Amino acid sequence: MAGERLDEQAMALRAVKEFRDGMVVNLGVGIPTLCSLYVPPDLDVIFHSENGIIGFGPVVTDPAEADVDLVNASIQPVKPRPGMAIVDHAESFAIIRGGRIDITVLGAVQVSERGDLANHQLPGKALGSLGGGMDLAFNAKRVIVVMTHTTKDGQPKIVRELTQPLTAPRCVSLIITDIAVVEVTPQGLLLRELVPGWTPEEVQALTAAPLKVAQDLKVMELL
Amino acid sequence: MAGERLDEQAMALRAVKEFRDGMVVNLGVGIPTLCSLYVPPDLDVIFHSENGIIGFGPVVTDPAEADVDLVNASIQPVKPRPGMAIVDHAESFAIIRGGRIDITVLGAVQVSERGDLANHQLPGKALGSLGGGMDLAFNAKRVIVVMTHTTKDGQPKIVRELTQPLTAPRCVSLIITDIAVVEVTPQGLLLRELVPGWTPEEVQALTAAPLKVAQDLKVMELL
Amino acid sequence: MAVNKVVSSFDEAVADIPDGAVLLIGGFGGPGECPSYLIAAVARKGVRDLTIVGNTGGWGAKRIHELRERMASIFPIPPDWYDPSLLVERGQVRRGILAFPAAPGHMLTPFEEAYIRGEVELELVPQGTLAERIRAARAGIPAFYTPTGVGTFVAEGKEVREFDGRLYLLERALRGDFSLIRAHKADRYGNLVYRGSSRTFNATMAGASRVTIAEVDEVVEAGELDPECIVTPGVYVDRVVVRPRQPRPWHEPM
Amino acid sequence: MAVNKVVSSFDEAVADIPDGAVLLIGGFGGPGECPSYLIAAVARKGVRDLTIVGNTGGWGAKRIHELRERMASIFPIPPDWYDPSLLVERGQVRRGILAFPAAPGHMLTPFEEAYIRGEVELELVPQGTLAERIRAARAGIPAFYTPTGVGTFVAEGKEVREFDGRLYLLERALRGDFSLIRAHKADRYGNLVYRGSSRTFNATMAGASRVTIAEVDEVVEAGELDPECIVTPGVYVDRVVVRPRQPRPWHEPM
Repeated sequence: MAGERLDEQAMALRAVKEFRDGMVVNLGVGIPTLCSLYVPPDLDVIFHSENGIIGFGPVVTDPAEADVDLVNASIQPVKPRPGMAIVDHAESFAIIRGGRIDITVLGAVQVSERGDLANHQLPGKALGSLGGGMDLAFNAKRVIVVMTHTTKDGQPKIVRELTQPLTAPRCVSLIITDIAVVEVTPQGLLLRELVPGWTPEEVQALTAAPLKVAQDLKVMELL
Repeated sequence: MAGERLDEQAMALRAVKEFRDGMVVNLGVGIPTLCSLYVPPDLDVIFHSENGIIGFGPVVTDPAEADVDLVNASIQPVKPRPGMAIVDHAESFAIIRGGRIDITVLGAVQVSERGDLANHQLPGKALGSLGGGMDLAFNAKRVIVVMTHTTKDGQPKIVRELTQPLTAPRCVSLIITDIAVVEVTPQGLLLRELVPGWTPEEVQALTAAPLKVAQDLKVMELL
Repeated sequence: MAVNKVVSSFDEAVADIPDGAVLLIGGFGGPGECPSYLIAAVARKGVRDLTIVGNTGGWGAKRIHELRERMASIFPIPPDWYDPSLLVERGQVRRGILAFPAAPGHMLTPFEEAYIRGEVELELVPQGTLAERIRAARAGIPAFYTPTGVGTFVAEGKEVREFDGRLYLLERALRGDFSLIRAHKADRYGNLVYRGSSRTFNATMAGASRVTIAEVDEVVEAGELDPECIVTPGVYVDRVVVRPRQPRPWHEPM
Repeated sequence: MAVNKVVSSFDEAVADIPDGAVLLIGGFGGPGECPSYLIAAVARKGVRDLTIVGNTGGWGAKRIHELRERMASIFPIPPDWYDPSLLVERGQVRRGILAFPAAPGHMLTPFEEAYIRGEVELELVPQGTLAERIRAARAGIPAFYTPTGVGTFVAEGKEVREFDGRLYLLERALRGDFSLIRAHKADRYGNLVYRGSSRTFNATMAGASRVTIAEVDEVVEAGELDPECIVTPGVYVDRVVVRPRQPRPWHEPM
């Protein structure tokens, strides 16, 4: 019997462990936006959001602090932070396209073993929404995907070939799921970390592409 | 014996008569910069300069008012004016290229009968300086040239074909000189105004392209 | 005579928008950024066959109402938030050039519903490409190359070209007939400042259309806006119109 | 650990500029806009074969001295105005990509003199094209089309293409190895504000090179700069260095 699955907060916490001082980080809609809540106070990360706020603070949890004119790209109110700057949408994407984003954390519908990303159209919907995800996936220095390992009906989301529309080819470098951390390498997928209680075989069984197991395979630490 | 020639101030005064309320006007280096001094107080002209100052006031004449950080494109200190805005160089030329300049007043080395402009390289010099003149000549709604009618050694500057390097083809619509005002029309050059004391024949003699005389030929008024 | 771009009503501000116009509509998708009263005035005018350009096609009256109720305690949403869905729901829109037409999750926006019914066409554009195409229109740049979209559906029918070993798509400037934008303060020259995250596409779209109309909270005297802090110089703005002091709620946008 | 981009000396700020580097040098040509101490530090370092990109190649020590004397009563020119001509006069420059290399009138700039002697190459660029090529580098746009220059010497060797009935030139992004810029105030994140007409090419060049170094009048605490008024966000800036309180005059730039 496999271990428990991480909740969204725990996945966000794990993603935050990739952040370093001075990094410019963009958080996608959904689980990734939770990351802003879990940055330790001594870690000086500059959050960038598509709507042009650079260096903002965490998502507001006290309604008295909410300002309709200070929201992140998920349209959640955020706190200002010393050193924050505001730019327009064209400049915001000049920053993205110009290669200034060190890490973007994105959700995904599917990721292929080569790091191809599908994240702009939900299965069964007539229309997708690109938002800023395509620009981020093409241009960020490092793309980290945070997602559940399988769909709600148990289908693997890590696959050999995408069956959902391609958002950006060969862009994902790290996949953080609710059961494992998988790195995309030129030699294929590398299983780097397991959520406590899970075995490599159990993770492989829920993954539709072959996983190599890292020599230094670890149990995921969140703190 | 022909009349007297206008001085630089008078030519600038004549150019100002083309300005209307609300127009965005860019003044080139040299005589054109003088225009900012002669705008009547009730005429609401927005001066744009290449270095990104929009809506500035006249050139400073009292040294106590000079600010090294508020200069026009001729690097003369100018006065601030209510409604002034500052942009960077790329945005300043977005304004030019985007077609927002109603009138640009430029100096010239030569103008052809088709309105071709040569103004970036002095005869005899190894190098020219384009500055913002080429962008202005290509993109302003209306290009007015202010120049002496002839070179220092008496050669016509209005010609059939340019002999000096082309800055922008078919762009000049009005030529204000120290002896006449000449319009560039699809049918050729039209002599519109004479400086007092000059005859059409005298102006033609100093012009190396045929002039038609306007039916409503006027004597130039400066006030 | 002194320049004064302030017009006295929203109806006057949009009076010359014809059927078939291409409207660049500012905002990002949040409640604070939308040129709500300009949109309502276009709805009131009833022009049809519009092309709307912007991030979203709007969330829909129902969804906005729902959000307002649900969020009331944590994020007060203004009662006068009307978004482009007002035009979609009234059948005034023929085409969208949008980055975010589909709602996240399985509910449907009015634009999605209209698309499924075959009533609207969509050009789905990456948000950065959308912003840059609009900026290009403002800047007199007819076309440019961008890496975003190479090898995806976005590249279909577009020129792909290599520069320094990387592939790029040719993208065209996106110029509107009218830009409808929201700003915080203006002066009579049309100089604009925004507030926080409401700058977004509003500032990008200023000057990217034949006519730019700004809906603002307040008009101040010329000279009150710090020249160093003006975001949109007045040369890009044709008309300014002031929002009502008392919000008019959603159920009576007319 | 808190981000802090402030470095303690001009020499440290330019320490990794190698021979052959492409330098985008801010300013327009006036006495208030030049990253004077950064230029002096590059002169001190003695690196050679530089490509300088900017509006002018500088006026020359003699001409600046002359201007300072002549203008003293009407326009006080700071004693610490060093411009790119400092590098040209010392033979450190191999190439200029400039809009205004030649002095107006019949005097010669050091760049013109070096050109006549065959010591420097020149790419003469319209000022707006220069600004847009630099902005394109910052914005990750490898190339774009502009109307300026069609049918002139500027078009030589360039693709000409028609869009909507008008002809345009293809122009390439102009990315530097180092941007040397001047600003008014900075914070430790590298956020910058400028002062008046000194914004010009300085703000355009921020972020358009692999490394951007800003010479500023003052560093303030994070949070002191109004987020609405920051012109260059710190993401574009790598190093900040503060100008001396007491100007060092031209005859001792070292």
